[in-house]
Amino acid sequence: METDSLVLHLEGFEGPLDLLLELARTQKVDLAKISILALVEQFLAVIEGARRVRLELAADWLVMAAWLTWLKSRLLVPQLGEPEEAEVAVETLAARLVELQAMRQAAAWLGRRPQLGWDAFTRGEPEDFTETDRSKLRVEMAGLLGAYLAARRRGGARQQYRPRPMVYFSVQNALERLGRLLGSLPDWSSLEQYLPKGLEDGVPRRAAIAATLIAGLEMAKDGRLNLRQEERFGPILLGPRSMECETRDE
Amino acid sequence: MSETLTEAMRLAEAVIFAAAQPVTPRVLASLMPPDADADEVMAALVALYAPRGVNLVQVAGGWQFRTAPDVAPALRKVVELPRRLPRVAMESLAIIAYHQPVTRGEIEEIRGAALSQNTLDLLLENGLVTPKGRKESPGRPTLWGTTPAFLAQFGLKDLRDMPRREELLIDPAGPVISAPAAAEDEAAP
Amino acid sequence: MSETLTEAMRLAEAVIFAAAQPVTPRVLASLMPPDADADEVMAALVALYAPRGVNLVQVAGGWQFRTAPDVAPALRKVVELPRRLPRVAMESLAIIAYHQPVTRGEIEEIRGAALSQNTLDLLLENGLVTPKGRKESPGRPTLWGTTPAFLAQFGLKDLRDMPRREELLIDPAGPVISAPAAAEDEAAP
Repeated sequence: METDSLVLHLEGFEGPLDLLLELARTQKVDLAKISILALVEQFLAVIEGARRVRLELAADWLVMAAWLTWLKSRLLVPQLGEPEEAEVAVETLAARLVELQAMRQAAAWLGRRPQLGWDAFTRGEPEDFTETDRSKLRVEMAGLLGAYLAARRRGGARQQYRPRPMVYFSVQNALERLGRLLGSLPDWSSLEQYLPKGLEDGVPRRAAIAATLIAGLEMAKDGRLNLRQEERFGPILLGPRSMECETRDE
Repeated sequence: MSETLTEAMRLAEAVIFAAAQPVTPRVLASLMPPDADADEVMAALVALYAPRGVNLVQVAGGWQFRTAPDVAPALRKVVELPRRLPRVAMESLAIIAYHQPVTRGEIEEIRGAALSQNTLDLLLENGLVTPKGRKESPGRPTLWGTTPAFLAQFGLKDLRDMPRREELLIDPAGPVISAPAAAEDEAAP
Repeated sequence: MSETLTEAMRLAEAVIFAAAQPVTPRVLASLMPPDADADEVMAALVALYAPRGVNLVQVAGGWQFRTAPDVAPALRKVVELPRRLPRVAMESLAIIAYHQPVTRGEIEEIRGAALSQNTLDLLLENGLVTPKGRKESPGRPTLWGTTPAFLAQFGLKDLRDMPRREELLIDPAGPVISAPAAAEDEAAP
């Protein structure tokens, strides 16, 4: 029964120093004047009692017990080692107990202070008069120029690898388009009427005319349509195959 | 003023001050001494705070302290947090500045990437670009140019204050120089 | 009372009422009319609010309105209360306050027990402590110190409001502890 309560007692402490301080306080004297030897003996007695019921005592308790055992031996038989060694150890232990005691008092002093949220309350619903104005822009010339260069580099780099892939109307496109439109337009319509809508002037348009002409020639070779040109540089006309006219190209 | 009234006023002002929400008459009543007249207490408090920098007001079914309306403007602090333009917008703006008047398709071609409506809207909202007529080509696409606000934003007197393109694009290693001459001609300002 | 003083008082009380944190003298000075005497204004406000349920106090390097101590018991019934700090946390907090900047290892040595993550988390969550750089020693452990919120929590004007260590050693309940002279030098804050 006694050992059980001893264990529980030990677990109530925040480590060995806590227990030492409690033991020191029970001596009811000035911490500087307490008998360290008596303190050590009390501590070791408690640890011994605890170990009897529970061997797996936490390491820091055992380290403290070992150190105190050493200290006790030096105090009892000073000639075992340097006498100053034990004196320094006693002073260190006393100083640590004093410091812990002081911090205990500080915690208690803080605990006695009126605390926010318990003894005093601040405004529950503060008002914020800060307005954020995000309407303005932060831009600089350097940024604009940097952006321009970046855009040109990227655009230029792209052009190197894929030179206008979709711009030109290919022969393949023209074959498909002619095949689809043939018959839907009046006989002998001009080649230009078979061009797709929305072509840009210049190279794209000329490319489309060339592609459609090549496609027309290809289809005429297969006998699927006839081509006709009345005069040099005149309009090229396309007609269905049934017409008697012979293909004439320039 | 009776002692009961004074004490009831102190309690009421403290709880209204500390509460995170408007304090309902029910909560107030539960705190006050049984012999206190809640209406009298609140009327006295309202009168007490009326000339002060903080007033006691009734809102949303409860009581609350609010900063006096005439003091509030003095407390107002405006923090300017200017926005930066996203990179895409900045690039598009630079292209419009250098190549204006320019169509959306041309911007896309120069950047080598699509130009989203959002980006164009952002530039329009900030008054940096404006339509400058339509190009006489299939589809008659809108031509874009910069505005006086653009000049003001970048601290320019006029567009000629911008570094010339030739000064910028001198990087011999860069692919910009090797861009097709046709495209360069077409887009020249 | 002059009109300037009255207006300065209204402004000061409004801004202190509105703020979530103690208002520093610098902020107050920036808001007041140029011919107002800040000390006079604050003294007048302190006197004005002294008998009220809400008092004006100096805390954590600034001014703050707080409910009067005697109304707290009544308010606790209706205002949401925070969790009280457990003893371990209070002790660790006291050690940090007196020994700052201090490493976790040093806190553990003084307490003679490990400092659990829970305890440190609790102090951090409540904004009472904050890292204050690292100690230039092996492992470069984080140094801890207290925050302005710590001062506000315990109603302290600054850290010097805390008792000196010698005063702490007079324990009304326990034995009279006078530290050995050598130890005193070593552990003095």
